[in-house]
Amino acid sequence: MTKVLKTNKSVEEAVKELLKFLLKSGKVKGVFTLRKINGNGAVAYSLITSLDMLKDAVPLFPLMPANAGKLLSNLTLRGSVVDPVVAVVRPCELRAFIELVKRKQGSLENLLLVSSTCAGVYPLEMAVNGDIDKKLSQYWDATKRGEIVPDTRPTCMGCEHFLPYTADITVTLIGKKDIDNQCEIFLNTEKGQQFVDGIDGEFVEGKLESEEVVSMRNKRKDEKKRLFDEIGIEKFGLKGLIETFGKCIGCHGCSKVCPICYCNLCYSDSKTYEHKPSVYEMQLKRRGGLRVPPDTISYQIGRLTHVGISCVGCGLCADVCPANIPISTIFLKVGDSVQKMFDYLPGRDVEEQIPVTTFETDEFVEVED
Amino acid sequence: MKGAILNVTENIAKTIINFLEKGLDKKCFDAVLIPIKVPAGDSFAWVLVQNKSLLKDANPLPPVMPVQGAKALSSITKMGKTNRKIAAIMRPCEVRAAVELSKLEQVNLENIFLISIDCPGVLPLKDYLGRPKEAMDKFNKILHSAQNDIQWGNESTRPACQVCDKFIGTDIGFCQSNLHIGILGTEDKIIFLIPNNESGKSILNEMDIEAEKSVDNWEKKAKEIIEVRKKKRKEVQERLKSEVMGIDNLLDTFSKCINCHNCRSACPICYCRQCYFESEIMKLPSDDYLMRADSKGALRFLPDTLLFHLGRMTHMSLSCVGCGACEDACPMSIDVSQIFNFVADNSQELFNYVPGKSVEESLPLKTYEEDELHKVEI
Amino acid sequence: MEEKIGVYVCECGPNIADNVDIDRVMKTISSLPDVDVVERHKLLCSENGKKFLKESIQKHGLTRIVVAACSPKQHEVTFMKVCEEAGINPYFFQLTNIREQCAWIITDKELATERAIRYIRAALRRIPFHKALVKKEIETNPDVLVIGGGIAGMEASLLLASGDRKIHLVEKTDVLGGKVKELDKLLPRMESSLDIISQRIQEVKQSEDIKLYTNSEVEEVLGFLGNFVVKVKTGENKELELRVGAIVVATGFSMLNLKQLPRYGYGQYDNVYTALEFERMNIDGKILRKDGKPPKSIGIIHCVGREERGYCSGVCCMYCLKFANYIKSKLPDANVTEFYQDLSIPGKARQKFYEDTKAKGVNFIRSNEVEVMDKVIKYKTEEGEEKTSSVDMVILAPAIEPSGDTAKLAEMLRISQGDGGFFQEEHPKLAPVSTSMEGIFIAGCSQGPKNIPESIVQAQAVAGRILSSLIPGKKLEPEIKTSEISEALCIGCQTCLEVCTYGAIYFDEMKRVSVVNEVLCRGCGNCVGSCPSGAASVKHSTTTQLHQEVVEALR
Amino acid sequence: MDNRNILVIGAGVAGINASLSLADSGRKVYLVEQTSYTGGTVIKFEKVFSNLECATCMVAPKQQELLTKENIELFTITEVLKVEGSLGNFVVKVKKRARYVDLKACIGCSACFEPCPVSVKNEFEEGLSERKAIYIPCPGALPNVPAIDTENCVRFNGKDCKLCEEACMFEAIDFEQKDEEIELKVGAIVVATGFSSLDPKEIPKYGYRKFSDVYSALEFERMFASNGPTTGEIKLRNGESPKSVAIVHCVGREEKGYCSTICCMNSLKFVHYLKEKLPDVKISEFCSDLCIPGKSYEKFYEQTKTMGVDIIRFDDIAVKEEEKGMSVKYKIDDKGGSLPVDMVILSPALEPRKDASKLAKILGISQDEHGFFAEKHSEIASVETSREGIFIVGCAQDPKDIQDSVAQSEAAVGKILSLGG
Repeated sequence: MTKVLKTNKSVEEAVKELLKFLLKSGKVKGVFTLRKINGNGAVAYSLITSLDMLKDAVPLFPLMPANAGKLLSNLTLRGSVVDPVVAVVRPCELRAFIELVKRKQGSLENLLLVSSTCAGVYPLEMAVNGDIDKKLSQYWDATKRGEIVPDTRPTCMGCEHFLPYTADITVTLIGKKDIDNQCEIFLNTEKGQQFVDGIDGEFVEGKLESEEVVSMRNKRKDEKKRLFDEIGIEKFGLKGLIETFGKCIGCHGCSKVCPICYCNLCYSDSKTYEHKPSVYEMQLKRRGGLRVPPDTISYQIGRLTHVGISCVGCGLCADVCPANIPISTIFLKVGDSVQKMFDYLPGRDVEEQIPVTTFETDEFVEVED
Repeated sequence: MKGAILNVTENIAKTIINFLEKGLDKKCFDAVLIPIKVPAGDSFAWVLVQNKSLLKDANPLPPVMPVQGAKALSSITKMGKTNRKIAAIMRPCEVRAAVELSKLEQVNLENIFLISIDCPGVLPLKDYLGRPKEAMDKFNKILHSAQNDIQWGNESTRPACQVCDKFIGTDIGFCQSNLHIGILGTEDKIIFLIPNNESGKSILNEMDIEAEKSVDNWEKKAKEIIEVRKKKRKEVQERLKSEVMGIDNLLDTFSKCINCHNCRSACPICYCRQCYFESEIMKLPSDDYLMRADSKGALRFLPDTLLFHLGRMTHMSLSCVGCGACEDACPMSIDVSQIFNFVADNSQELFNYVPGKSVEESLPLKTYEEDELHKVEI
Repeated sequence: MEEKIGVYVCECGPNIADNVDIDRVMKTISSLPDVDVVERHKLLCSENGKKFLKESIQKHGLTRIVVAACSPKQHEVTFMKVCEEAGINPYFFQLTNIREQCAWIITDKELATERAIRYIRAALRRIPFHKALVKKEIETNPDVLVIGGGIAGMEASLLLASGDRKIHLVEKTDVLGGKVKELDKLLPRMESSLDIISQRIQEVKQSEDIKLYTNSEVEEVLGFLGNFVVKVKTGENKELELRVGAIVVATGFSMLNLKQLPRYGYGQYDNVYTALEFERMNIDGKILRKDGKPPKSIGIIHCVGREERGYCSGVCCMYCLKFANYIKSKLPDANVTEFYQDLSIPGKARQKFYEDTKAKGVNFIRSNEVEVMDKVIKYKTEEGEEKTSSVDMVILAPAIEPSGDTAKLAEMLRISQGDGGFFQEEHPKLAPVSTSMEGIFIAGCSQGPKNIPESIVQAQAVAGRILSSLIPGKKLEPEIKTSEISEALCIGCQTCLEVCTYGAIYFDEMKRVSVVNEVLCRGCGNCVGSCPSGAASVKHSTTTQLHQEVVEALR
Repeated sequence: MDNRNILVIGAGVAGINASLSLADSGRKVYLVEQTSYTGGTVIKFEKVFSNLECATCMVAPKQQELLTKENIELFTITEVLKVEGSLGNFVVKVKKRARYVDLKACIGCSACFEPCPVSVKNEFEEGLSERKAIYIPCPGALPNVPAIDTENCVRFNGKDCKLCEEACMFEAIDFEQKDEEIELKVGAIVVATGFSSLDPKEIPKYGYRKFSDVYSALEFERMFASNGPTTGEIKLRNGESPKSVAIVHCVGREEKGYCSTICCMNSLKFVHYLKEKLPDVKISEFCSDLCIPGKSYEKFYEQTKTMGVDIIRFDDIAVKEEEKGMSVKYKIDDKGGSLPVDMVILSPALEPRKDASKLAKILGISQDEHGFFAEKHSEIASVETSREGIFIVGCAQDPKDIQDSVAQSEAAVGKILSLGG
């Protein structure tokens, strides 16, 4: 059983109340959360230090403009935050951050991590004309009813890790009938409890793993299976890869937004991948023709091998792909299998060591040429 | 201006491909760089072809521009000249980008034979993916609309294309390919082969194609459309002012940016291996972020989004060829290319420099005239 | 290792203390993390101030020093010396200016104090990123290559040649003496030019420290100040390689080709001569028309081609006056008319010469439009009326222009051509004989049209620069704060090569990256400004250092 | 050469340049300067032709280097009394006047000026402004240390005033300093004493001092100088800004009998000065023959013409009284004209310094008919003199521009160093 803070406010208000309390009481120096910026409907993560600005915060807005894990890493890369900061993030973002911390790309120190039982987010393109606001009521209804929210991103629909594993504080959403006038905030850790100490509201005991959660997990599992089948295992032969990634335009946007791709300069963008004309001429001679720029597949495979083990399936890569390639589903599928191989779940626990991923050198030969 | 005339067999694309095949046969060039339909058939990719059989899926004028041709050419010749003669068939904006890159040592034009085609513009990539068939029909309609639609290319092409006034690969389009293919003013019965320079002429000679025919119909039509596009460009830019002028407008415009930097990855002119704005230097200690947040109450995260776009602008706008690749790649559909075009037009005019016009014209950055920039100083 | 940082605030007497609340500065700065020592002093640049600084540094074993005082222009060097004496690298020091940029310009004391604190914080922010820089020394070769065996080239060679400095004098033609050898008499004393020049030629030939190569040309020049490698193609068609420390370019001038200006009738009509042809005539002793008779009426035309070239050649007026004297001495009754635009006879001695010449009955006509027809000179007066004067001999004074191989040499030597196509000096006022390439000097008319004394002075000046900078056995200390280019980031666009005025960047074709020659680089930062990928940076002003400083300053 | 040390007389741009080069070569240099500051005439200019570079910015680094260079010893307010010996071992006696301010202690904060009760015309500013008895000639002068001029200081005229001493927090004022005579042993001497410009008063027809708004070139320079008396404002004596300006070339050329070389370019430069501050001002340049030799100058002339200036030729010229104001009357051949203007700028001839002949005697070198130091041979030995081991550079030898002066200074260095030793 976990300690739960119960308030008679809508979840959104409740969460903002919590943040306000933390900032006002000086328990935190800053609030890291989604916020409406520029008064034009645009939503972006922000680091908020003034109560006034907190007004525009939309902590639970169903959009992922960037993976907060990547951002938190950026924030704490050159040393942990000096004064406490509370961050409201989604479970997959949290897991990504944990993976990055394991890789020395960030620090948990002085961070109060707030998350929720995540109902998923809408695709970025829906944010272009602010269409999401129109969909909000639909979003919350489905969530209350403990159903998969329609039109959210495929990856979200098939996400079974919607319970935040290492959050200090968890806001429960899924299957909570009366989130409009009641909110249950689980205080999972000592830290979480200390921080909310002094806030008004009643404290009860509760269990995160509710029936609603369990049933939702099953629904998501089914959906995930459906997705994977849709992708189809045969696609992972060379032909499949070529078919799938054929339309890749090589912008490498997927790696730019991927939280696990934390390299400053991607190996595949480095000099190593710039070939002398003679190389092309040789290929030309051998095959009568070749695609340029080359190495499209080997880039994808390379990235797969690098991030697979830590892929949290946040879905951003697919979301930004100008060529609509279902990258995230593919990565998730491969990731899953690799992770199972080592019985490793990225971001589950900061103490959990990253398995040494080794690949046989001849494993990808047929793909390489 | 004089040129050769080829009768259209089947369709324009086929005619051009036959011409290229002939070129390969006659050893005028050893390979062709041309867009070819990808295996899944839902997009096009640049392929360097030597073996003619591969040309069956080629399309010299595809309905989309997934990768800017100059980038393809750059990946082949960045490290030096090719020993094989390559004919690259590209859209005028791609040719101009290639020429620009050659000044920046990212493309080596030696042994490259640039062929350009009248370009009606392209469809947004996203419109094509998924519904290739419909999109293809739509594009073909546009392609053949020149007779009745004086704009040539309508609202369904990319914004950048709709206002492009340099879509012709000859000096009237401020573009200098070796050989330009004219398809305007022909009722699609013929195409024109217009040599822009000696090497263009000599290739036609080698293929014993006589190039003394008049191309006046084509030129007349082309000039008409250019005028229309010029006008449209002006109008659009007038409208854009409000989006571009002043820091607040810019902040507003780029507020949706998610920092994926697809625009810079897709841009042919952004040739840096690592962008300065993705380098270590942009990663600050946490208390800096907090301090900056403090000064405004809230700090958008990641910060410096606008700084990136302005920085990119200062670095490449003088060489911007307005190809629209950036906008096509933007997942948030921000009017990147339109805004960059606006700035580029102004800064280029300042140095009266037209990127990609000719290899001889040296980059403003590399030259200095005492009286330059006075307009700005005052 | 953990840095120990010390901050020293100078009150500069009342200059800073009066307008900046030093106590508050001390308090704030002391409260900052990772500042180990904060001290103040009445006048840090004074003798006891420096002593105090040195001892304090050593006492606390500091590794990084920030001094808040006056403008770096004034005392940066002073304090860097102190750091050195205290045993830490002088580049681990940062001077921040709280006098000129603060106390002296901000009247509101509150504000000034705020600003001072800002500046110090900014300095503190950058100093951990400082790198130790150490002086480099390079061996040098004292020998000198002189290109051109004219009066300037010979003068330079003679002054430079000595036991421990060999001179390689490369002359394109088969004889020394250049243009001066083609003159009859020298101004203003009308001494025989030949006497003077042949004496020089003797000295050059006799000197065993001067190696002379006639009929020879420079083919290739590599390297830099103190260490040039030069390929010379000699008369015997041998290619030989010379190693020298400096290069003197004294390639002189050529005269405008009159075929370009048909209106002067040269080559069309008989008895139209160029200045040098007329000198020749006088050297041979007789002024005669083509028909062998002495001329009765002679027109001397100044400024031939001045308009076309866009500059005044400076010497023509005087030698045209000299010509009048030639004629008057040989043919007293001949009628001499000088057609000039503006008389350019600067200096203390020349006007007298002009007046004496005038006194000999020479006519002077000012006209900006002169045309030569057969036996007639047509000209427009200032009032614009057409006049003619009949002559049976015309002497033209063509503009002086850079000699033919100037462009080729400029490229070979990586020096630029300036106005009129002449070699560009490093600075039009303060460095007239050096070029943007250290170790390459220009003298005489290759730098711009000038008369004999000026050419000789320049040659001597070049000698002065070389003798004082390139001393046998003395090593060179190149600039320390040079630019560096990151191999990983350089994309090979070679923009930096174009904007580098010192030819200090070359391109490594194998690696496809630009590389800085630290001996030539002066750290001007042009490359940094033009590099799109942030690959180039100047030591001690690296992007990181500046970025850190600015971020803090903008708090 | 037995003695490798060098004496340089005159710390103008030529002298400074020679000293620095010689010091670079490892020679010990004694630099003797008559005034209390370095930089000579050049630092009076705001800009130099033809690149219009800021003159002080141009020389300041060299002046700074001079002060920090180890083997250069600078003697300010010092004159040469006696020169004996010959090439390789000259014995020179100089008189170093007391500055009464400690060069080391003073930081140039100028706190001492304000209390000084005396104020006299500032000769550096061509008398256009006043200075105190303790003073630096102009802001930015180097060494940035004031001197007390004993002629005007009340303390040195009987009164017991020490206001400046009290105002100084660094105990830099030292009334106990004494003039001293110093003996220097040197191997060679470089004379770089520069020129003075003809006082237009000597030629009445130009109306100099008769009309209040007739200025000499140097006066105008200071008027335009940003560190000058008007901080760069071009104003008539009545405070208004001029509407029409006449610039007159060749002032005193006839009398002197030579062309001073630099006036044409310098006068053209004034057009830029005027147009920069007063875009609508009407400018007329009165010249006889334009002397603009060299590769760059004509370009400057052409450019200047486009800025709106009438170039008017004259054989004879005079500034005459009008019922209101003045006008320039000029004749060319038998024609001529008259032009009313409210400001006239005269470009007077360059002439040898007043003390040239005195110094010539001390140095034992000859002068030419105009009084400039005479070179050994006008064509092939222009920096050498009749006395071996003594060299002349810059305008002390002949009117010339900065480039040629610098070239000569380097040439002297070349000659000296080539003697070896």
